[in-house]
Amino acid sequence: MTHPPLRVDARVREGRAEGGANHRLRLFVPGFEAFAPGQFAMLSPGAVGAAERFDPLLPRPMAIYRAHGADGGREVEVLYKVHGRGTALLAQARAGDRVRFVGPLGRPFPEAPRGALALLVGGGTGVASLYELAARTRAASGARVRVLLGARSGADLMGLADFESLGVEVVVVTEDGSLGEKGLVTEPLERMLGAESDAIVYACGPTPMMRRAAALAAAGGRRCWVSLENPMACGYGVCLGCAAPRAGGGFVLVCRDGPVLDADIVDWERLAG
Amino acid sequence: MTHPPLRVDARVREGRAEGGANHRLRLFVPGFEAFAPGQFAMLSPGAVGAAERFDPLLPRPMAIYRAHGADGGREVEVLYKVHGRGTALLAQARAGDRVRFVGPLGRPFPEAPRGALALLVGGGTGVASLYELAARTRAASGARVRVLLGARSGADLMGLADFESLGVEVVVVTEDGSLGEKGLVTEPLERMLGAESDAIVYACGPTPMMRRAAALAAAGGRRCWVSLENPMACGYGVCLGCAAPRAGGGFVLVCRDGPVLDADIVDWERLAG
Amino acid sequence: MSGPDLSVDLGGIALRNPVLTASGTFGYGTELAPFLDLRRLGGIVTKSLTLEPRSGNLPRRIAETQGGMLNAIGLENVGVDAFLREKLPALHPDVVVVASVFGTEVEQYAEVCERLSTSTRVAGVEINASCPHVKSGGIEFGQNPRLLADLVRGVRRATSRPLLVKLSPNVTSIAEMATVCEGEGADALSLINTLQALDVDVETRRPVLRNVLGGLSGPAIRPVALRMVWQASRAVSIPICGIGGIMNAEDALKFLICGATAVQVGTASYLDPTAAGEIADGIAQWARRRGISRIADLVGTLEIPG
Amino acid sequence: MSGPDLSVDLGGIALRNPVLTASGTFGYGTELAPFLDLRRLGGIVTKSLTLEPRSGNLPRRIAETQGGMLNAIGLENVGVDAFLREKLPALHPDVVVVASVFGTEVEQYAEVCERLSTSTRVAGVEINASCPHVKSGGIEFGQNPRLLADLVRGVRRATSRPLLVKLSPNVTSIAEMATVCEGEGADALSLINTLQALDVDVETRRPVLRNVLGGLSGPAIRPVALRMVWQASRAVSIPICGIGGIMNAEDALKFLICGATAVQVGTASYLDPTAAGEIADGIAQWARRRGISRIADLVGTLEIPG
Ligand SMILES: Cc1cc2nc3c(=O)[nH]c(=O)nc-3n(C[C@H](O)[C@H](O)[C@H](O)COP(=O)(O)OP(=O)(O)OC[C@H]3O[C@@H](n4cnc5c(N)ncnc54)[C@H](O)[C@@H]3O)c2cc1C
Ligand SMILES: Cc1cc2nc3c(=O)[nH]c(=O)nc-3n(C[C@H](O)[C@H](O)[C@H](O)COP(=O)(O)OP(=O)(O)OC[C@H]3O[C@@H](n4cnc5c(N)ncnc54)[C@H](O)[C@@H]3O)c2cc1C
Ligand SMILES: Cc1cc2nc3c(=O)[nH]c(=O)nc-3n(C[C@H](O)[C@H](O)[C@H](O)COP(=O)(O)O)c2cc1C
Ligand SMILES: Cc1cc2nc3c(=O)[nH]c(=O)nc-3n(C[C@H](O)[C@H](O)[C@H](O)COP(=O)(O)O)c2cc1C
Ligand code: FES
Ligand code: FES
Repeated sequence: MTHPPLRVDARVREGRAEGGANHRLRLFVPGFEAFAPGQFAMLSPGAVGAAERFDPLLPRPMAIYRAHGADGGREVEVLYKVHGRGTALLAQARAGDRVRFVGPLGRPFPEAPRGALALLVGGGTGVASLYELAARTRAASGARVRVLLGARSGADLMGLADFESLGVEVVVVTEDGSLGEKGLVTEPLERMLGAESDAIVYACGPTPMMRRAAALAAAGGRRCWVSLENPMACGYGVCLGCAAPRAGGGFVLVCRDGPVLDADIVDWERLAG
Repeated sequence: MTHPPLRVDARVREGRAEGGANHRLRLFVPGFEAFAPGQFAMLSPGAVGAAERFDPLLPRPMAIYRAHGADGGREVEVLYKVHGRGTALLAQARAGDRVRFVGPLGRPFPEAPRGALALLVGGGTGVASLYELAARTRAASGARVRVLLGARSGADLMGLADFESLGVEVVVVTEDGSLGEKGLVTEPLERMLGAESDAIVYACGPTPMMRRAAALAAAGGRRCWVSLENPMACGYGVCLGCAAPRAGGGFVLVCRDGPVLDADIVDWERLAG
Repeated sequence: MSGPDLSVDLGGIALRNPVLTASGTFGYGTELAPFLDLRRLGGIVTKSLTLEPRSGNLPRRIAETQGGMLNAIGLENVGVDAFLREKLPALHPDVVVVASVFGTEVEQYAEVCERLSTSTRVAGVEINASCPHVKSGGIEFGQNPRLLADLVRGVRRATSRPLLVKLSPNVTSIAEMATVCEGEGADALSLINTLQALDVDVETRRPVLRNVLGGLSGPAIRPVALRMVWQASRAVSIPICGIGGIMNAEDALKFLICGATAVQVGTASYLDPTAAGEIADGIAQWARRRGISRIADLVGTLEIPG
Repeated sequence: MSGPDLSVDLGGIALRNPVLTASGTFGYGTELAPFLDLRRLGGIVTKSLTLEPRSGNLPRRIAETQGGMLNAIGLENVGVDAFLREKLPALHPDVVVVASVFGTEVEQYAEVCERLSTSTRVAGVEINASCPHVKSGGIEFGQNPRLLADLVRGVRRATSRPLLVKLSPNVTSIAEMATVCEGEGADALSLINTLQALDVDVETRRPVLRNVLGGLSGPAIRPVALRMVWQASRAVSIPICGIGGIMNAEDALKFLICGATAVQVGTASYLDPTAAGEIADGIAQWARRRGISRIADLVGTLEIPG
């Protein structure tokens, strides 16, 4: 189920640094009703203020992390990493600032089939796309969920406490071994796919991680959904900037046909990154 | 006496709205020592932050209103009006923000001769250039000072309380009569020039006001200094953008030869505005 | 009290207001349905259409620059037939649709124009002249007066619909190109398309865009676009549609003052899907405030100080 | 530990690092004394000099745009003689000085070059080709290959100093113009000058600049400048000095990667009088971090994906 997108000026409730490059933004989004796990919004850092500001020019795509009830709208949370100029400027947002919000956008993660084990594999900023999926799968009757979170180091990991408070099983993997298992998040994934015959994979993170998750799932004959993070200008299907190569030729639009895509339809060889 | 200019990242201590379009900015400027009345600084709103920001691109010239002692630098105050994009963005500055500061720049107001009556005539944003001159002339032995402040309405008037607290005579004139005398600030100037034989005029404000002040002074054979507010890109003499037509042909650079100029060397006919 | 008259005539296309959307920045219009009633606009210009569907360039296709963006989409589009069959019927009949046309040879352009002319829903065609002419080894039709003349002549024969030619800004003299188009029977000119540009990733030492070169759009190019519109408007007497970095009503009004009869909003729609509608409304408000009863009276009123 | 070798040879001018300042944005160098030790720079390029002093255009001469600025200074300068007499001696002997030259006829350019060549302090001359050729009714020397060839030929005869030609970006093919200059004996090329542009005040319906047209500079034009430097560097084998919107070391490195041997910093000095020095230092730091021992090895290393 998807929800019609809004274009609205959201108000910053709080911007908070959470260690490493991680930041959390809480926005009040007037008129916002609901979203489905995996959907995203386009946020314009700095566009809206006493004077319009065009640096940075383009809005930034960000997963909707979660939303809380509120009157006449909802409070929307976004978890992000400071990466380049846009996110660095977003990190300067303070309570009371306004941020243009266009969303929810894109196709969400499909629900896990009854009885299946949902393996949610997140790396880097991709972790933010999985929280709501974990929460809803946990709440759904009959589904089982396990979350695999990867990062370079423990300090880089996003949102761990939130996932843990859901009461789902969380496996943490860091490249430097500073938290949880040492290695790549796809290593426990490989073990679990070997052990669990009724698993379904949901992956979001760096392209090499998703490529590997897709290959492991395909090798084991398991379904795999990935959520791609491509550069976007519009987020709603008109610029054709977010194209990802489709298996068999041509392209899909990540913002319109995704961001969640069946891993089988992605041409992993031609996908950059 | 002028002081060598600094180029330094200043820290915002406070940004405050003061009614109408008026704002006050208090900056801590490391290494700042002293300035002379009429000197200005180039302020880059938003250039300095977690990420460099180029909107607005150019710095804005602002008179140094006054400076207070502090360790390893001084606290510099600027009084300004929100006019276009740059000042609107400056008005968003909050405590802790950094603003690039290049100054003090330009030639200051010459001191009033002993025994003379200094008539300080300010209109609009020009008022900000006169505060320090009023303060120092008041403090100097043997000089007399009277301040004439003009604005559209009482709410538009800048810094009135500061001038009054100096203990100098302040004459307020508003176009709508909402505060002080109704009319133009050059009307009391005309009366005073008629009454006082040993007057010297210092004027800063809209071009028509300065043009009129210069004409009145010239007609009465009084010396008149004006401080021009021309668009500037650099503030230190390299872009040649701030040129003002010189009487007899050619141009002066407002940032280098001014902003304070002998009214007689300005070609008031060719001066725009 | 009736509002100001915003209607303009763009080379035979009657527009209820002077604000269109620019080709390639508004899809086929249908994508905007959740955000904007397209009847608030003067009209829309479609993504450039080719004879056959095209799948476009490998990513990365877009990048941000200061005050602008680069794109090298590679003219991905559904093709003229699918457009006529699937996209056009989905639009409300009151929406004025201008079809943008693209090809690598004159014959392709002409054929697409012919097919478009079979539909009464197509109010006009806009020829995208910023396309490499295959036989000339990459030079754009719009960069060479002779190629441009051939192109306009060819499409003029193929359609009696209002014919707009969209000019490339990557030329020494926009006035010369404008004059060529007028001479060959164009009904109006659209300008400007994107400025050819390049950005580089210092870490990888590669171009940011996979296609190496891309087109620069957005507010960064607006002063160049205004200059070209002004120069072109003094060289020809056919109407001009001004394009380039229009972000708000004030920007649009600048183009009208410089001689544009209408404008197209491009990159701004990415930042805000309602931008074109807001700009149309903003023009109406401005005209009302100023007591301007006909917006067409504003066109070309730039006052040059003596 | 010795730092990276930043020295480059710009058409016979030995520079200690690849960062110069751009003509018209740094005065005659002396104005910078309170802020910057000019010996931190590769060199400086002076405001363009004419035979006789010029007083320039009526204000308003500058305006801000998004990501850029417009100027129409009108080439105000002290004239070549006053420059040699008063400005040049005031600079520290270790500062490399390139003199920019401007005229409305070839003979004027040649005469200014001759006078400059009398001073050993002038390391090279840079011909500003973005000047209207009076006899051709306003077209710039740099916009017409024949006029440009005449100009370069004329000044080449007048001086044996390293000769840089600064190209106008307002052309269809920068590669063609670059080739012309190389053919006539230029030692290096500087590009780009400003893009011709216009901005309008909607309230007064007048151009913002008194001169109507102005030149656009600043970060807005950087992607266009990078494109032109890359295209020119593939067309000629003489070195190129890259100019346009360079605000920091990363921007400068992009130009080197695209084929520029050195760069000039323009508008950035207005925002920050120390900008060019910071950029030179930033390049050194970057090279050190990357283990690059000779910055000249970076020039033209743009990798084009297959
Ligand atoms: C559907 C979707 C959901 C996302 N959700 C999140 C999230 O929840 N948290 C989070 O931290 N990040 C998320 N991202 C990635 C995020 O959009 C980028 O990190 C961000 O745009 C980088 O912007 P910047 O200005 O910091 O980087 P810059 O490199 O300065 O950006 C320059 C341009 O490149 C684009 N860009 C650069 N990197 C990326 C990238 N990885 N993905 C997309 N565009 C990029 C920017 O949008 C911008 O247009 C998501 C991306 C997509 C497509
Ligand atoms: C020496 C000097 C001292 C000044 N002191 C003060 C002061 O103490 N308080 C104050 O409120 N104002 C002062 N001004 C005027 C102030 O610089 C302008 O109001 C301000 O630059 C307007 O910027 P903006 O972005 O709001 O306007 P915009 O119109 O958006 O600015 C666009 C461009 O025009 C320039 N510009 C526009 N109007 C002016 C103007 N009147 N003067 C100079 N440049 C202008 C801007 O600097 C900018 O480059 C001073 C100007 C000068 C030259
Ligand atoms: C992503 C993108 C795709 C574009 N595609 C086309 C196109 O298919 N045909 C065309 O004529 N112009 C195309 N353009 C150019 C725009 O129509 C417009 O001329 C240009 O972007 C300048 O306007 P702007 O600054 O308002 O965006 C495209 C521009 C962008 C940014
Ligand atoms: C105010 C101003 C004055 C300029 N004057 C000259 C000049 O006299 N001669 C010249 O060759 N270029 C002149 N230029 C162009 C610059 O040297 C440079 O080519 C251009 O500004 C692009 O670089 P930038 O974006 O770094 O500023 C001037 C530029 C500006 C902004
Ligand atoms: S982001 Fe514009 S089409 Fe997908
Ligand atoms: S502001 Fe640049 S010379 Fe005066």
